[in-house]
Amino acid sequence: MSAVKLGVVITGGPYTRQASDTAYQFVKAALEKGHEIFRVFFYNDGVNVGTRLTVPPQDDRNIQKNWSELAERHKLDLVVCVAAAQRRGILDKDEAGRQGKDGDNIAPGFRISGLGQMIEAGIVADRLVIFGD
Amino acid sequence: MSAVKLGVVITGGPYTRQASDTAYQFVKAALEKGHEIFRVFFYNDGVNVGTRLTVPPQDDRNIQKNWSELAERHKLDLVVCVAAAQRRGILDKDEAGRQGKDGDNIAPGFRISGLGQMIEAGIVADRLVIFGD
Amino acid sequence: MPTLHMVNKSPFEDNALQSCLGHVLKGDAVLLIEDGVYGALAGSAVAGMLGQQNGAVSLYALGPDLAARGLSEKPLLGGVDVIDYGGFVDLVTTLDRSQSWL
Amino acid sequence: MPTLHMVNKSPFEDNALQSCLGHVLKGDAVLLIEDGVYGALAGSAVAGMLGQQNGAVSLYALGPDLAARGLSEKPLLGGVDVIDYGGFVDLVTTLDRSQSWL
Amino acid sequence: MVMDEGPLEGSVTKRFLYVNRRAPYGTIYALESLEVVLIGAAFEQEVTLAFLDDGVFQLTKGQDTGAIGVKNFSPAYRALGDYDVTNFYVEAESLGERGLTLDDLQQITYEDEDDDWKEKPSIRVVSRRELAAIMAEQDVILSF
Amino acid sequence: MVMDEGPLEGSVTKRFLYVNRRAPYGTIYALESLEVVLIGAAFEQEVTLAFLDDGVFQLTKGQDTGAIGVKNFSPAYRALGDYDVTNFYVEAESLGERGLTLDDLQQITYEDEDDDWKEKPSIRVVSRRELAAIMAEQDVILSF
Repeated sequence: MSAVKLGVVITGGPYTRQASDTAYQFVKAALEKGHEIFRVFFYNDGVNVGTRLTVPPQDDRNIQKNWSELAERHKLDLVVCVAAAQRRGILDKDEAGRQGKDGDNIAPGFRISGLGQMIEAGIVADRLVIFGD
Repeated sequence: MSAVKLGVVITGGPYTRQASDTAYQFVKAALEKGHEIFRVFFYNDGVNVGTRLTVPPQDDRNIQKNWSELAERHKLDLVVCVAAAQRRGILDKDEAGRQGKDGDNIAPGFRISGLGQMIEAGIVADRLVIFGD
Repeated sequence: MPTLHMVNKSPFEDNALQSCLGHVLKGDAVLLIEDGVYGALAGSAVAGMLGQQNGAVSLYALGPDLAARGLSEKPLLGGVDVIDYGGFVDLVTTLDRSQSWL
Repeated sequence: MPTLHMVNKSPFEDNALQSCLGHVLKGDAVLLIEDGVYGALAGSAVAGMLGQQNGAVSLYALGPDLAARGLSEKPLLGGVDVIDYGGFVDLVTTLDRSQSWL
Repeated sequence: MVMDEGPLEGSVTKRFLYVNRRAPYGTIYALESLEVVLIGAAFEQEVTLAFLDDGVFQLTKGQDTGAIGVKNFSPAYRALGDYDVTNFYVEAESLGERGLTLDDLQQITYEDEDDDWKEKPSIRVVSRRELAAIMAEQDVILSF
Repeated sequence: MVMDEGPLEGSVTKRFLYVNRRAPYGTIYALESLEVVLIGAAFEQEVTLAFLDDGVFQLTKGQDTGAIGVKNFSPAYRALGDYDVTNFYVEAESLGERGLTLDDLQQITYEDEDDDWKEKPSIRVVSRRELAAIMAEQDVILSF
């Protein structure tokens, strides 16, 4: 089968919903099969995957770290929706400055951008898959 | 009717679920009727009410600020569960230090403590009410 | 020793109301809040569920949630009392315990 | 132009599977993932829903989710194929679109 | 705000369907779906909105959120016509199961530039079977 | 960790019921309910666990979460006896509707100190009507 360009959207909160775990296993399997991951877009509570302040129990998975490392290894584009992130308190240094907040919490390998990035994934990718709540 | 001591538990995430809004209206009404709010305990995604980094749209309510101000006005005890908060990236300065994190995000008027505080509310309060997902 | 049962999910989507009604006892109260208020609509496919309680339990729906959803003018099931947050507080404080069917 | 329908909710709690099955077309595929895999159990009160699809749609359940829930040894509905994440990827890439019934 | 919301240069046109199955206010999904529709409208794709199951409750008229302290976003649906989002398919069976009729919904209209700017209704009530066929014609299906 | 988890001095004893209606892994509620039970056990209250609706799936035997990459917390239910949490009520109708029997569940036991430390089953299957009566006897009902 020829390589397919995939867009992935995650709308379920980490730990609270299985969505980000299922998406992670799906993306790993897709990469192993030689498909291209055009972008992973985090929306709704999915944006909470992108905070570096989580401290999960030591005997459980670290969802943020898993994504950050997978992104590093495969040059994945992990995009956190700015509107959903503002509502939920996920900020990068630039956003924190603009909003007058005294700190940021975005995790390595994630970038904050607009909803247009999800629409673009829908247009450019051959298939878009949503993992949600 | 005589004053009743109430414990309130919030388990739904702010904005994502109506739980924290309903609990807010409920607590305001209870205070107006002269009842005592022994404690408001934030568990599951409810802990996300306690981050000061949210930037909700200007034409919408600010759930964190509403709770912080109500707590200030009525000396409410707002407790965020430490275990649920660690999983979701909600930290105070002490926790951040202990966990080697480079920042914290707890909002004014909230404190982080253990699940025992919810059990205690169940024991001490006359009634315990849960607002959830 | 009546219980206040709170249901906050739409009965068209979720089984919480159905499960709640399977566990209520005579004299209990059922309060519909948030998306749970859709269960109070007359003439819906789930209206029978609450309708068959037949006065054995008291039925309430939170008015602010009905209004938010544009249902203030819609006919509700017979026997459903519409209350505000103050009435909600009264139910919690006067009944013996509250149980949230999440 | 078949569609891959994904259902991740338990059919005992949520109407997603039922709504999905009301909108599938002949030739489509339905994939049960996460808590959706409970819908694949044989002998349950909702088994009839999927059973009556009668071969018009292809039925799949994600094996890792069945195993996590202790259902690997339980009998499944006839016609349900158990697949892994690789098989999931194959369904997404070979069918024309995917629709998540959240 | 990040300023990259504009349409792509020379992009293909795809059919985007937004599937709305959830009630407003109890959860945020109805609002955050609407926010995607508003941003997505700038991309000049073929956009269709489907309202089924509890999603039909998103369109009820007379929503008044003052007492719950949550923003009322229902007026925004009426503004979508200005963004060329004019295809609202509402499932008849979903209305009926909830004891609703078209009269319970907001009037949502658009001005048809191909027909002398006549005002036309954006909402069309379709059967479950018709909606299933509409779903099968899409390139991208977004549901939250 | 914050060190305030100990029992209260001279406190009253109340009947605490944990209502488990959700399946494990798809959402976190089963796990975070169990975490409350574990902490709550230190407070020496009368503790009862109810499993109904999809909550009965929390107790299935043979759970293996390796391939989904999520922690398997099902062994912790078997440890609850050591914390004097020994009253597990499982609703018969909920099992039946899901095509399950008691044989599909883990064996969970405790040693009865009032009966020469005999090993006894913690799980009791009760009818819906019986469970409703148990619910009505509680002081505090926790459900997540």
